[in-house]
Amino acid sequence: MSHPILETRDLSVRFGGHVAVDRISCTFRTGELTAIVGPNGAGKTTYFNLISGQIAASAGSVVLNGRNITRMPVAQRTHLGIGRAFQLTNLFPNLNVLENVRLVIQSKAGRGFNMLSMASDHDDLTMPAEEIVERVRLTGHAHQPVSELSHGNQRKLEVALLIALDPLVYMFDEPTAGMSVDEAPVVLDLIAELKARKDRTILLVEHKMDVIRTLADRIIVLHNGALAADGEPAEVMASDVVRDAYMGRELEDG
Amino acid sequence: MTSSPDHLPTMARSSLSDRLAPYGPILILVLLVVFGFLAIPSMSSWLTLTVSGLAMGMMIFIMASGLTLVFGLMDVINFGHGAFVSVGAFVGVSFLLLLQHMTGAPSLLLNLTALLVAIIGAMLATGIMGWAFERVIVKPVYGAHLKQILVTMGGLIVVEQLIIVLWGPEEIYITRPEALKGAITFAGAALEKYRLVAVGIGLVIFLLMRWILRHTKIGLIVRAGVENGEMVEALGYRLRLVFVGVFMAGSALAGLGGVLWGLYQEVITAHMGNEVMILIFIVVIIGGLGSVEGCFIGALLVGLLQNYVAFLEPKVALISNIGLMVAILMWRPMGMIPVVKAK
Amino acid sequence: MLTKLLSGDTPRSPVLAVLLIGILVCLALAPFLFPGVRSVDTAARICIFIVLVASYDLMLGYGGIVSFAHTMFFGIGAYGVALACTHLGRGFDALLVGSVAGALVAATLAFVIGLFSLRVRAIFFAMITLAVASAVAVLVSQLSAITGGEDGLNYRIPRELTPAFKFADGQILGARLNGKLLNYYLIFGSTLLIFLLLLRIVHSPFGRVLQAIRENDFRAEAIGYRVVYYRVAVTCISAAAAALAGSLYAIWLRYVGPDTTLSLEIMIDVLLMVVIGGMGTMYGAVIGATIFVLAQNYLQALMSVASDALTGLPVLPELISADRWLLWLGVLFILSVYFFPTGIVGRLRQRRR
Amino acid sequence: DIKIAHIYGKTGPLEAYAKQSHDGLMLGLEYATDGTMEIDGEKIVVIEKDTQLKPENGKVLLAEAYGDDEVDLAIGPVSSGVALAMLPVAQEYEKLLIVEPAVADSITGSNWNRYIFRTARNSSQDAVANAIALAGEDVNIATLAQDYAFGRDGVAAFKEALEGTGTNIVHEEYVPTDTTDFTAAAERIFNAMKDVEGEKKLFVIWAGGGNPMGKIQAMEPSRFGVELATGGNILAAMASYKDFPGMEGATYYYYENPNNDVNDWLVETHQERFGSPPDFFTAGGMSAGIAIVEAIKKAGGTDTEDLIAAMEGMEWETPKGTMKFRAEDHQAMQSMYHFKIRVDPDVEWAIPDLVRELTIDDLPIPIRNK
Amino acid sequence: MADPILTLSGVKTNIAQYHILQGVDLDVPRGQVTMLLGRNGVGKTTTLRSVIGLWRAHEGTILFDGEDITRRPTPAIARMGIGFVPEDMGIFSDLTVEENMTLAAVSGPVDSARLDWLFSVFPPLKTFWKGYAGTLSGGQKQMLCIARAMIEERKLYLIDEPTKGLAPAIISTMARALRELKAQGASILLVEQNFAVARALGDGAAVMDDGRIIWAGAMRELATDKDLQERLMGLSLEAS
Ligand SMILES: Nc1ncnc2c1ncn2[C@@H]1O[C@H](COP(=O)(O)OP(=O)(O)OP(=O)(O)O)[C@@H](O)[C@H]1O
Ligand SMILES: Nc1ncnc2c1ncn2[C@@H]1O[C@H](COP(=O)(O)OP(=O)(O)OP(=O)(O)O)[C@@H](O)[C@H]1O
Ligand SMILES: [Mg+2]
Ligand SMILES: [Mg+2]
Repeated sequence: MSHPILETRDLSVRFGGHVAVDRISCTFRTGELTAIVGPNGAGKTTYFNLISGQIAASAGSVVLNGRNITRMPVAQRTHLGIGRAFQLTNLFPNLNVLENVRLVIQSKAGRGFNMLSMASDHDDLTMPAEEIVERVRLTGHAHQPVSELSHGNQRKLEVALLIALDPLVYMFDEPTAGMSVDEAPVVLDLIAELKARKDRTILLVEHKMDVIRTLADRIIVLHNGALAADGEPAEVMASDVVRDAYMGRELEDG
Repeated sequence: MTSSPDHLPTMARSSLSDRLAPYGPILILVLLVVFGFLAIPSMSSWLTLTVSGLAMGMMIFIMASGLTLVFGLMDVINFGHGAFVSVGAFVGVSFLLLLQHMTGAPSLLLNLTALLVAIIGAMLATGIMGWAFERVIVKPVYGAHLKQILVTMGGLIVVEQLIIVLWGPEEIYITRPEALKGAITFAGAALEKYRLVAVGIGLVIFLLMRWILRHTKIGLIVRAGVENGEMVEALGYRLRLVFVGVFMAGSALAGLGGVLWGLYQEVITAHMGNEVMILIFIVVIIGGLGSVEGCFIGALLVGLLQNYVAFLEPKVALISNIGLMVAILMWRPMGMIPVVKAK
Repeated sequence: MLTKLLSGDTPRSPVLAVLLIGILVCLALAPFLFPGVRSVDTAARICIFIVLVASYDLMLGYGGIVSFAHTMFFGIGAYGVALACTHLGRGFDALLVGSVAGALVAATLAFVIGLFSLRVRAIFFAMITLAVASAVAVLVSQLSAITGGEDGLNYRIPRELTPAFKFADGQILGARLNGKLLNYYLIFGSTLLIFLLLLRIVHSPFGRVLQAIRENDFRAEAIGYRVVYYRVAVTCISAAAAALAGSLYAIWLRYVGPDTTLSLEIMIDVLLMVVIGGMGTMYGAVIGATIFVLAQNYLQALMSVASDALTGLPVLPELISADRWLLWLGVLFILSVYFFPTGIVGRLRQRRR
Repeated sequence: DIKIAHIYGKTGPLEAYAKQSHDGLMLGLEYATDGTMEIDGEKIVVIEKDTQLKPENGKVLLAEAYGDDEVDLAIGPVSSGVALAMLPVAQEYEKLLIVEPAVADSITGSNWNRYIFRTARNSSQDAVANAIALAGEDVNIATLAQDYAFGRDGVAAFKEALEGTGTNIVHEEYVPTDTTDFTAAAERIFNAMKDVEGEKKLFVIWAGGGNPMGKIQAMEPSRFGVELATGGNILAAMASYKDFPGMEGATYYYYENPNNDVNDWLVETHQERFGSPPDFFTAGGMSAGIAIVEAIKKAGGTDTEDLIAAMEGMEWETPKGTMKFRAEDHQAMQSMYHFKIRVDPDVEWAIPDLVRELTIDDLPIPIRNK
Repeated sequence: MADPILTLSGVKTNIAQYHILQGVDLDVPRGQVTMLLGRNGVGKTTTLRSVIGLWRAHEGTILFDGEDITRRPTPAIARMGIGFVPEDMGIFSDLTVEENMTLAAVSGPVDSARLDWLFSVFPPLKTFWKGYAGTLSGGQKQMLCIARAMIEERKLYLIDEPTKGLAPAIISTMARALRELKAQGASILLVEQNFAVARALGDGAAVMDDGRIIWAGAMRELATDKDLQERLMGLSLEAS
């Protein structure tokens, strides 16, 4: 594992009196896949929001590549290399699948303010978009508006947008929730592929233990907004915090 | 026993400003009155201006309350609201003209009875009109703001023209019922009698609306229905019925406002409702869409500020309302008491 | 080549294509096809409103920004030309200076308003623009020494653009060959140019971003577009285009006044034109403006014919009397939104699928 | 045929005025031609055009009337803003425009051109007449007007007319045009007047709706000895004057005030046709109609230059007595009526009893088109 | 077995011009938990929505408790005793948790004993009782949505992917809650992607593909027969 790329220092946020993220200090390295677990409402999504900028921190800082980005707007963080897929699907519902992906690639290419050329002339944007749609197996739906996709397929597109953005730091928030058992592997394989590239940092919020077991290099546990554990998967999974606060009893057959 | 993990979120003490925040609007109102007191040299002028400002605010509130109800609960921007104000005024005034023997008599009781009849007539008429309006005009455009603006604008034009067809193009001049003319002088200040009646009616409406919204499910159903109508139906509520009902109530309130406003102006025209719309919108916006309390305080603020400013520096009165709106939106971008918080 | 000119946005419906070509031909040859003061004036107004409506559609239909200040920008352009003509004297330089200054002022003002208030929720932005627009109207009325107040300004434009200038004798197909004709073609040419430019903007990568922002601004930000910048940019462009439309109007009318360029009524007309034509389809502006301006000018005449035919019946003639034309315009308002929820263009294109 | 265009705001907020004006015009033509609607055997044809109160429409409709319909002259419009936009068109086509009933001074003032005549009164005539009606030694006047050019000009003309009459202007109050609550304005006025000695009057110049009179009266100005005063209005509006018995002012027309044959005919015919007495703007319309017929007769045709020559200095009979087009600015000089309000419960409106007819000679109206 | 509480026969549903359901036949037995399984996009959600009347079946009939509800309006269907948990959760984010729950109690005020039971299953609801539903975490929203459907006793619950996004601990308590519901006599039709949950809860199961039910039977049978799983869903579920 190489140098740290992303770091949060005493990062906190309050909503009214409620401290949703409580002084989290943590470092993430390039090539590493960190799974973030914790009970519902522990602050995982909020932690993500703080890193990617959707929410302003009450205290503490976020440092990317040695640069303090705590006060930067979302779009600028995106250009610096923070990419995010959302827990609740969040797409452009009346645009078609391909256009959704194309927009991401156009953003990356920095052509948003190009006003005098025709968008359809930019083949160099369209082709990679088609390729990514293919990779998440949505080619058949490429020209369908997103609002007509089933839930599972919308989840796949959500992931596709992040892949199209190809940031330095990938943040997945429960990417496979609501995906059927035979479709989920498509996404998991993509994540595994990314991990194999070794030049990207991946943060993954997931509730499915089997996924974590196979993918994670490291697990951090959030509880009540605070960092409760951090370490090797096996070690963390066995710890009391996780057992008590998170796993509960195993499901018994009825 | 269940095995749910105990999850107790960490709580921090909320600061003074956090705890004061909900009272902000009221504080502003109080501050404004105090400011008026300090800035206006003559005590009697201050009293006159304050009371009449509050009364003016109350009349604006009555006209605006229907809009904020429909706007906030149903998310319908009704540019045709002004038409209901006009219709209310015309129907109400027609009743009053019929009951001239009662309004002309110098008896407060007879006068108020006539006024009550006029109000009920106007509210019935505008309520029914609201039903038709909802059915024909608004129903197809729920959820589409822009189309609502246009369609209701079209409705406004049609209603105004129908008023002209029915009542003729001339302005109708009227005088207030005999016992409501003139003023009561108190400590050198003149408090118009009519305005005092308006204050009474306004307060009753305010309290009634508050009670209904807080203690019945109607408010919930409508607010939820706007966000996700399918789900409300799937819970078992006949949403359409509730929507129609709320729209009718909003319209009837506009009609009531119209009667009061018409009697205040002492002249009614088909366009009178539309002429107060900008003021009404300002009140609804600064109050926070859909908040009856906000609308109430906002209306009082507008009424007071207008009077103070017009007294102290008439030139500034040209833009005092707009200035107030911009200032409030800078302070709270969603209005003073936003109903819609989450996003 | 043609598709390139249209930025790839072909009508995609035979009926629409016929309509658009029809309108283009009629406008291009209006002075010869319909000679007559009123009809040429109507054609010129259609042109000017096409620009105005298209610029509004850019902001509304593509940017998803509801503004009530569009006529303010329109008015700024108009007053720009009027003031330049009043103070710089009669000449083409005055027209140019006035138009450019108007567009710049409009864009700057849009920039300031946008920067301050595009962060708030859409409906609030709409209300703020409404407030600013009415404040500007008050200002114009108050500064009557400069603006002429409620009475407006009459001024003189270059002689070459007025009926007094005859560049050739005689008539062609009933059209007098005078400066008015030149004036008309100045308007028509500018309209065509600005419209094609707007069409291009809409289909550029920039246009796509606007669409994305309209759909989901939150996500647009998250994939790296600074939403505020784009919104401000589109507001500025749209304001400048509206100001140009205003300048054209001022050149055509040789008069400006608050009712003519600043009133909320025009704002509503513009909204309606956008919606009748079809939001988010530039061609909607053409269709919407044409139909609406025609209705505004000729509905009354049509109704008086109908009403004369019905004399003797009860109530009906009263309802159809030419004086009640507004009533029917209102009904038209409602019906058009009812039956063309996606506008005429949307409807025509849909039928084809 | 003799073609005349009547271009006016038939629809919109001033619809009621428009109708009166048009009825008056038609009655005037009828009266002046003895019911034949012909002048020297030529039929008079009136074309109506609706400006919808929009200046730009006024412009193009007038151009259409001159250019396409080839009318001999045009009349209108109701609103001053529209009139001002139309003036240059008359000059461009070199044809006559008779302005009726728009009142702005600048129509026969700074924006005038030689093709413009006006039968309507101008604001100065209103202001001067009111000044004469209110003036007196030891009279103190406060004014209330709308805060825009029209209101300020009106007050300025009023003040000018009061100069040298010994009347004091104590206070000038201007409020936004759309004001509905007059409490603050009234307080300011009361504060300014309460310590003044002598007769105290508040003169109100107000155009459009939101009439402040009743609202100020409700605040009981009599506490400070202040009386309200204002000019005349249409009958419907005069209903609200019932709260002001004894109020004095000057009006442009009330059907019982003038005493002449034309007016008698008008009142009788109007009652017969419409079941109501003629109103404020009916008289003006009729004056314009008669003026046209007289001018064409005098000029012997409809040539514009002949008409101008005939009309400059022309005197003719109207429901308001003899009017005269002043040669310098083509403004019709005419009588105004000083009134005092009387309330009769059987009449729907308050009656402005005639105190004195202010004739052309009584009214020194400045010439402002130079 | 006794008559089923819900019977779909030959239900075909179109959305716009797409034929989504192509003839669904399905029985939901009384007092049992029936699992509806299948790949993404085969029409599971559409089936549930057709039952509650949010989308209309163009052909076929839907019988609930012996009555034909195919053409009834949604509120009427709901009031016959059906609780519905939609896939997108359908929480009212502008309402507080309390208001969401109050609204869901259609027939009167909230029963406090039942509420306490729900609090014990989903503790965060109690913590955030006065908070706006829109500010809840993803999993908390999911809890609210399920609790909302359970606030009153219903004869049949239609639940679309309830465990999506829930932490394992919550999943197991929720499973308990569903079992308790069943013990109270309710019937449940459950769409589920988490096979462990499906196996633990389901009495019966139906597998969909391409807008049709391609297999229906006892859950136990499906859970133990790997070949069957392979054939129906194209992979072995045991792996997960
Ligand atoms: N509004 C719509 N318009 C057109 N097609 C739609 C619409 N909604 C859903 N579909 C299509 O209907 C099919 C079935 O959708 P449905 O949501 O019922 O699937 P599902 O089985 O619930 O899938 P998932 O497990 O992903 O939720 C899908 O192919 C989807 O693309
Ligand atoms: N905007 C907000 N306002 C108030 N409270 C908030 C807001 N956003 C989040 N919270 C609260 O912060 C806590 C943490 O929420 P968060 O979404 O981060 O949880 P999570 O760990 O992602 O849970 P899950 O696994 O259920 O998605 C929750 O209790 C939630 O109610
Ligand atoms: Mg989360
Ligand atoms: Mg589904």
